[in-house]
Amino acid sequence: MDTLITHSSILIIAIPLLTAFLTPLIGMASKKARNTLLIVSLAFVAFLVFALARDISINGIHIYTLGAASPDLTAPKGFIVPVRIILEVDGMSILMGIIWSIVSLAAAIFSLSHIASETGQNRFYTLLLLMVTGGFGMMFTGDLFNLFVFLEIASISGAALIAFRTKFADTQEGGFKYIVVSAIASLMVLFAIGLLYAQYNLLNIGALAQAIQYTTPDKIALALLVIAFAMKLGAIPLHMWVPDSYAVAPAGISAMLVVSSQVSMYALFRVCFTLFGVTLNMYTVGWIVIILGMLSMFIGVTMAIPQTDIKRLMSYHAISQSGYMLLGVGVGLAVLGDPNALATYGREAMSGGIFHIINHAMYKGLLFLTAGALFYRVGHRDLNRMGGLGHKMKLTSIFFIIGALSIAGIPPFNGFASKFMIYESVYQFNPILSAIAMLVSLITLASFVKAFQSAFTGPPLPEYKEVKEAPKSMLIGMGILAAAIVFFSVFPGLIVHHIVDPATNALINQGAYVNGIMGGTP
Amino acid sequence: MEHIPLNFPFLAAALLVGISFYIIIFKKNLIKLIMGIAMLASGVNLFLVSLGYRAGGVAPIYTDVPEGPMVLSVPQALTLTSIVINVAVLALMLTMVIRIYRHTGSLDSEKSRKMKG
Amino acid sequence: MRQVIGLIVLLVLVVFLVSGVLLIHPFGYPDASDMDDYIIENAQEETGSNNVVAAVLFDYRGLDTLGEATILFTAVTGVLLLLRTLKRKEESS
Amino acid sequence: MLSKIVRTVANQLILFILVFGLYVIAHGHITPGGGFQGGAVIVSGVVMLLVAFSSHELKKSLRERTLSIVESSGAIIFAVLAFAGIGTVFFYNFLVGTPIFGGVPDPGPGPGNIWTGGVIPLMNFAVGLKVIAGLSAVVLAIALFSSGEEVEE
Repeated sequence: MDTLITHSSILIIAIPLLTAFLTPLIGMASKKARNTLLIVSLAFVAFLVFALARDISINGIHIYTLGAASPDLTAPKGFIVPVRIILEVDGMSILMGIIWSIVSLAAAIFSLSHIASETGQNRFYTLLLLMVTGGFGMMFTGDLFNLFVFLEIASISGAALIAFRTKFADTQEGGFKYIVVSAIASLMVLFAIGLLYAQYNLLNIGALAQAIQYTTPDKIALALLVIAFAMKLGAIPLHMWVPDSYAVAPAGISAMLVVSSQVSMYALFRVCFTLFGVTLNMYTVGWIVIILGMLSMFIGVTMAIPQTDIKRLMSYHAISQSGYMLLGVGVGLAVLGDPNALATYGREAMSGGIFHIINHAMYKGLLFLTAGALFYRVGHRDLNRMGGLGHKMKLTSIFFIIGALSIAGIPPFNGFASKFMIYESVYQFNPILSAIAMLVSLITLASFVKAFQSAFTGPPLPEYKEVKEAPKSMLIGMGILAAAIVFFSVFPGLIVHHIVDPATNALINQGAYVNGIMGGTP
Repeated sequence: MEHIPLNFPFLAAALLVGISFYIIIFKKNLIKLIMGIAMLASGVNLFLVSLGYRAGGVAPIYTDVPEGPMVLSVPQALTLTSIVINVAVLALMLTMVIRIYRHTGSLDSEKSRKMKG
Repeated sequence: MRQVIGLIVLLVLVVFLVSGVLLIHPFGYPDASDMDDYIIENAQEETGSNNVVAAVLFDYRGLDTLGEATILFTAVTGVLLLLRTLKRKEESS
Repeated sequence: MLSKIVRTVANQLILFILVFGLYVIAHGHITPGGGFQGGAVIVSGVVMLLVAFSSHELKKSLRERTLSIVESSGAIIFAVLAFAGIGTVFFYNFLVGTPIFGGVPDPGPGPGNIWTGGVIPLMNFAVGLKVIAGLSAVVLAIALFSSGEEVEE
């Protein structure tokens, strides 16, 4: 068991990768074996993630040096800086890992029957596993260039999966937009890495954070990184691709894309807090993040109201919800240099924002899956042509209600818990921001009530006489996320104490991250 | 600023990136957009590989190497990785454009239904 | 309107990039090279490879190369997925 | 399909391209080159064949299904070689010092020895296999698609 824990961080990346390489071979022989392998490997990865999370909460940051004589030998003997790629997993990384393992498992189970009638399934599952690999790699790596490589893996496989249904033109456009945006963003990241490498001859995040001098090229690199990751996470001025891509992807993939955007947000936080951190006064950067968040929150929700395509509506809400996370963490970033304000409300705001990342991944994933179930049975995504589906699809409508109440922040659901933390703490920072956030929450509720009414309530329509409840594997997929939401709603304190607070501390405490790499050396 | 004359390779890379951003922002044709991204990739690769040069340096390969300092090896490895990544991205983009062309009969980002940006 | 915004964005980016590259070390004289010097000195002994770039690719930064190979695999899978036929073969069961 | 002269010359040239590509792959750890570069050289030969003959002709000898299998195997070999070091650490170069490719060259400039490099030459071969199969499959699929034929499942 100890050996397993020691190697767990690389196993979490390597097992989906190896399974992805095996999938085309096994899929040619037997479909059943392929599906079993897919589910078993994702479940095993989820188990490893939870084991690693427990280990991190006991022993602190997990370090794994690839190719060295022993995993914790970060720098070669008698040498001061790291030479090899190092995986570094702290509280924030493992929080994202937990989200990603749950959502990817649910999405994979959901997809089993969602795409059962389509061709090209072997390649679909291969790409799904590769996307899982890319996401885990981005979370766990402690090396900037490695981050770029995994960012590309996640985006290329995501783009190919968005364009999966090739018979529709809009899927191809959605996939093309996604890959263009990803390619530009990742090349900007690469340029910024070049600027940093030129000055310090380092690629490791921890070592760079220690060496950084805050020169003009550093500021330019920071600007490029912030623009690139804001583009990848779909914050407002750079959001055009989000609804086009999320709406046309197969439902399981939409749910995973939401988390994949959040992983870009994680990379943004990692760069702002850990790489640059206290070395510079983060007030300006914090306000930029807050403004991005406010714009995303407000414009996202106003553009969601007139949508009639159920998945486009949800995509705009996804933009709007990511605004809450940016707001919460942005407030923390703005007061990072001020220990007093940080203690009174900054930490609380960040915890709220980070807790919202978990909640949003769960409920938006669930909502996308219910939309996928509707599409599977009804054959289109137009809300105006739906109606009365609640009579036929009882479980699906219950899942939709859970997700909708949670996204609108109705007590006692988990969306309320995190939003309340944000309102409360942001109010002390700036009351106006808090008021706008509450207003947006109300509009969200109205929008989802409307969507629910037009899809599920009303008399059963004659053209949907043949509609049945969604197939079993889709229900299981939705059930996993719904169970997670209920669990988080019942025990918010538990989650905040054991998962969210360590993540907040990991972001604030830059020294611990640096020490993980440089600690053994004088 | 005293070392500007020596910085021409970096400047060339930055201008190449600038030109490709011009193409990406202003051109409507999807193939031209892809060419812009290919140029952007070349600019970034040029920047990366020129970072590792040492004046009078030789290639970092010990087999029958002439005398002299060796150029930095990590940027070369990074550039190699980045080149392969960009080949992969371009292949996928071109495939999607072929599919879009089959569906809409047009390569103009304004004409095809929702394409913007 | 779009043209003007595009032009402003372009100008800002170009100014960023040009000023960024002019302020780093002069071409041919890297400021710091600790990591690379270590690799050049020890690659032969640690990996047994005369080609230091190959040693970096497959040993010191092996995960990058695995990722790179994975990206190639991803793109090939994606291309074949997108160009696939939508007609099903007769299931032989 | 191009004229008979072109086809005959292409038929002869492909052998030399193959040999050169294999040389670049096999000597990746002592001279410039490696799996990616050598693989690309060989794929350029495949593209030459594609131009000289039509894609339908080429499809008879290079099937996408086969290419897919070869590519997956290359990727698996690479990943397994990385995994094999997990006795110490993932990606540990466990072959240095053993009889298989385990030689360590004398420090400093030297003539180079093919039996060095540990897992590096093996990984080069795996990557070369992958690149050849993968890029050939892409080129072939796009050529076939533009002449109206889709990839089968």
